[in-house]
Amino acid sequence: MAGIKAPVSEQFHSAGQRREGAYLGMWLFLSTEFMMFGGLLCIIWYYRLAHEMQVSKAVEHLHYGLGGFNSALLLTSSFIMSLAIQAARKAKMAHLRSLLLVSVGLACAFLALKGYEYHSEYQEGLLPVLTSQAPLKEPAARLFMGLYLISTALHAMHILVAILLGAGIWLRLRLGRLPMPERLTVIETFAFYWHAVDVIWIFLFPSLYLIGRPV
Amino acid sequence: MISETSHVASTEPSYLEVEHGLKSWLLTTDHKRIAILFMIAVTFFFFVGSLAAGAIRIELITPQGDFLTPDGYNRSFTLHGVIMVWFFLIPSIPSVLGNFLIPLMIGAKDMALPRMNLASWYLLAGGGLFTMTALIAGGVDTGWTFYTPLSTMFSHGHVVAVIAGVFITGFSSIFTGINIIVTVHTLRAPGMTWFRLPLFVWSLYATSVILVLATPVLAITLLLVVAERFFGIGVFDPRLGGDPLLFQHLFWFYSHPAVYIMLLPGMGVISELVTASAHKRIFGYSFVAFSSVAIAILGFMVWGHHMFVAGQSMYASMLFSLLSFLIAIPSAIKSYNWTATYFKSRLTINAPFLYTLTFITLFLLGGTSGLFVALLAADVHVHDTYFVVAHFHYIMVGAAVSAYFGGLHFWWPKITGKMYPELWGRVAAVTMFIGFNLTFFPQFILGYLGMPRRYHSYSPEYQFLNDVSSSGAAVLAVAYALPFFYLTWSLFKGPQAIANPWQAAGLEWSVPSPPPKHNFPNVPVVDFEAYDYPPEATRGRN
Amino acid sequence: MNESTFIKFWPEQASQYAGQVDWLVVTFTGMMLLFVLPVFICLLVFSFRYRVGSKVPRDHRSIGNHKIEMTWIVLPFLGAMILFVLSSRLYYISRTPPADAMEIHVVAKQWMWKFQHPGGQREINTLHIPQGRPVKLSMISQDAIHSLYFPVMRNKQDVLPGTYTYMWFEANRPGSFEGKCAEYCGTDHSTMRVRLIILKPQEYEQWLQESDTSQSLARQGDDLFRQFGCSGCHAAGPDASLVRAPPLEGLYGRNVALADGSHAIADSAYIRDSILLPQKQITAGYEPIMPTFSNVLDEESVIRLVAYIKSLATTQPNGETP
Amino acid sequence: MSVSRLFGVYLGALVLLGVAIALSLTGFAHRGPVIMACALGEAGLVLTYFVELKDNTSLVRLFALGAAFWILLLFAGPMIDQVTR
Repeated sequence: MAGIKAPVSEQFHSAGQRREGAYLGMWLFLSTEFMMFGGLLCIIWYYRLAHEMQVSKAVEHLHYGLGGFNSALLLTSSFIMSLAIQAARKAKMAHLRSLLLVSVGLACAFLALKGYEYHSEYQEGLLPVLTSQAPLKEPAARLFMGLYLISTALHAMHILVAILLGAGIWLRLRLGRLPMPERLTVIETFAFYWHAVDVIWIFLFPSLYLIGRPV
Repeated sequence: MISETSHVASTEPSYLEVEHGLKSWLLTTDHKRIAILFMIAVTFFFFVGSLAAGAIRIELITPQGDFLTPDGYNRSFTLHGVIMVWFFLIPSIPSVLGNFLIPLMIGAKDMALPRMNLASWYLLAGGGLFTMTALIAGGVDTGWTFYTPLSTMFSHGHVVAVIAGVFITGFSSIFTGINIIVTVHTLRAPGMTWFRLPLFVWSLYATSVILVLATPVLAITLLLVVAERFFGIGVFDPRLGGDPLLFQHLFWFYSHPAVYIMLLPGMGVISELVTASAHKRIFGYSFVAFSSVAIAILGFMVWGHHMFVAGQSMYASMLFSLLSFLIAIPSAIKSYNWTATYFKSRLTINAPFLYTLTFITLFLLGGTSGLFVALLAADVHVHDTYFVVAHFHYIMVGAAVSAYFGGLHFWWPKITGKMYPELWGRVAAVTMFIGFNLTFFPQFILGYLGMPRRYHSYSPEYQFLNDVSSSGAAVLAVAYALPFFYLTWSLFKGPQAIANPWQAAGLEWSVPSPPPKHNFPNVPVVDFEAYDYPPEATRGRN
Repeated sequence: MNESTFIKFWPEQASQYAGQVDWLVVTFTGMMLLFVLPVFICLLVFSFRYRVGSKVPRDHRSIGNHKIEMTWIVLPFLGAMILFVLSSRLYYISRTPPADAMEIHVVAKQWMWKFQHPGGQREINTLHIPQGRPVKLSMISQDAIHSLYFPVMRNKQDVLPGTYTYMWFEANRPGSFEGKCAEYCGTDHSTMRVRLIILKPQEYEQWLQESDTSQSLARQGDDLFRQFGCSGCHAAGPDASLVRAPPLEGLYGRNVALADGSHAIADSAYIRDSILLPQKQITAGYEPIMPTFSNVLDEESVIRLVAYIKSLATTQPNGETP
Repeated sequence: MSVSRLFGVYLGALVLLGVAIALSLTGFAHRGPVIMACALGEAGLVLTYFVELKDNTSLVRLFALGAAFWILLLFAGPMIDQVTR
């Protein structure tokens, strides 16, 4: 993920110009992420439209409680991340490091919970590929579980990358390699990525877990 | 016009001479050297793709299908399509000419993200070699379109490996796109406003928007094809609850705009070449500039015209047909404006001009034939026939490749510091025009007669036109081989080029040929419009 | 009729619709020439007249002209819109089969075409149709996507797995023509061709007689209906069994109330889905107990069953014919 | 931006999330669009305040939100086809 660029500066005239370049570059990269998940959401909604009944049978089996708690975790981590940016601006290094660590910890908790969710779905025979998918009979319902697995797994991979990047930045902060606020762009662009992954989840969660749940 | 030409005589070493050795090339972050790396890569892929095209044309000389086996033929056209689309046409102008010229044209020292630029090359070269190995060693017979469920359930071959290669190369496209957009936004020289930008920059900017926004949709679609083939998650398989038409929607959401990825940069090159050969400002600058943007946006709204007979709803087809007519407007604007620019000009006839003429002619023929395909009732007849094959070859080969060759000749002195042999350049351009029309015009007729595309054997009634086409392909092969030889020759024996051999306007001609590593000794200040030709450039002495 | 000519520049027509398409294409070509030829002529004239060395008035200013720009934007656009409307009308015609069309079922598979006539006659890679009568092809694929293409009719339609697609035409001359698969479908795609034989109506009747017509399509479906035990549950009246399943008499073409409160028209696609994916749409008031037949029946058998159920449409649920 | 303001935004997003989940469990007839509107609200809050798009130049805002337009196009095509088929 090409978020973090060291200041190769010879082509830039000023720090402001470089910062603008980093912002634009990062958002363009995140646009590609949005388009990719946008494609997935398009597929999910296309099948929701085509097979409303069968999809709702699959939705019934999803653990909305776990998913909802995970959503809250991600929102919290986004909030903490925005606090971390505030700390970085004021060069409160210790503060920044601990906030970053909390944020990364929350993301790890998200992954752990997601793993637990997969595990219980595996035991209920819901996950495609791995199980016989006994509770779901119709192809369209099984397909929806397949889409659920692909989109959440792809999202989890993005969370994993975010955790690794966050840990890397924490380490560089710890070693004093990232003086603030001079290298603010590094942590700012990283936070963009963090929030973008959160935003993607915000749309994935209701599209998969909530809509069409039978009462 | 660029006033000061004094620093041309500066003694700073050129970007080619400043460092030596393989490592200085493979680890370079200089946009000019990366452009050369791209040029070597796409030339290689062009050669491989052309070999496959040769095999196809040899096969089609006789109706029986006696040169290749059916599978061999299917693999040949798949190889031809995959290599030409993703490894030649898409990267050619943006990554070679765009990389080299954009910083020079906007007065910057380099691209905004130089390391990403180099990464883009490694992704293209690595992904390309990987894909090519899979295509040649294993073979894939799905066609470049990977239509499901054929590609997921019924195709035997290294589909997943090829998809992985294309997927990796997608990142190369995205990186180049991001880099160009960020560069144009942040690194314009003082005074270089948007409406002073050369039109080449406008069109590449629009291209990059498409690259960045369309490629991820292809990535996720191909990922789902792999999931279906490997894990049986049948997103596009009706037996598993999926819908093959959804694949076509997503695929063409990328692949139709991808046509504009191939064509828009060519239009940019032609806008430069037209003004340089006319020695005057382009007619209707803002119309040409905005038509690029219009194409980038409208290009995303017309993909359904690939699905008129696919089982798409009748009303969706009508909507897409209507939108397809709209996108013809910006293309028509460009052609008319280029032609109007020549009015009362002082026209230099040279190889780049001949390529320009080739481009405009073939693009108009290709574009109007595209309208037949957008015309619902006509498309029902010609869809998936050679008419369509002829149409998109007029656009992608006739237009886009001619623009690439024209641009290569025009900027060859700037890139290499050597002049190409003019006579040979003209011979190659004329041969290309003749060979191209001989190859592809008969295919319009073949298609209307009803010969479907991707046919290994065909009814004898189509043989005559197929033979004309195959003989044209031989001429075309010569026309493409010629520049390879004389341009290589010029590297060693060609006369030294001066800074501005064409008396063209534009910042890139104000620096020495070849330019020094950091392009401009001082940051240029732009206080002139684009194509700022003085009256005497047009009137001349004769 | 079908002389193999070495050189040919225009395809034959075998329907009135084909003539209309040709007319549209010729008109559109003329219009496009009107917009393109001036450019070619100007390019040639300008590059000769304004070449370096010729003594002509030149002007380095060319800023542009909004009036000219708008002219060459609006005129081609208006012209194209007229043709768009005309071609949409033709497209609409080609996609809406008339109600009285004779229905022939098509099953495509790698790499052959199978046709089933209403009378039960079956053909492979050859299709006999009568002249002067609209023929509706109801098509489905057993594997990849195919596309049935008859150049003489100027018509084609992709054949999809899992969904019926339709095409229709009315031949206006007898003859023997080639049809092809137009959607690339794997190794022997290019050998997947059809011989379309258009016969005069009385010749067609004769051909029907001579072909194997032991049983009509609906009769064949009736046999399958018993063979696969459908009659065990779906019988009405005196044979009604313990298992309660919706009666099929008079079902075809009716508006069916579904368990989720929605409605569906019982057309062939609905009946096909009900056989292969019985859980997809449950009729209101019935238990979802029907097993799926997707692994048991091939597409041709499904077509026969649908034909049988369709033949029950004229029978009332109580067994009387109206 | 003040910490208390950020905290308020955070609480707002959590409330929207709660509303969405609660709605999904009711039999309310048109809950689908409302739930998606809640999601849109959450995303709006995150982008406006956490990402501070409101304090950025309009160019950066355009780049961050531009993809939405193309996602709309991507949705429109297949959906129009599906609904009218």
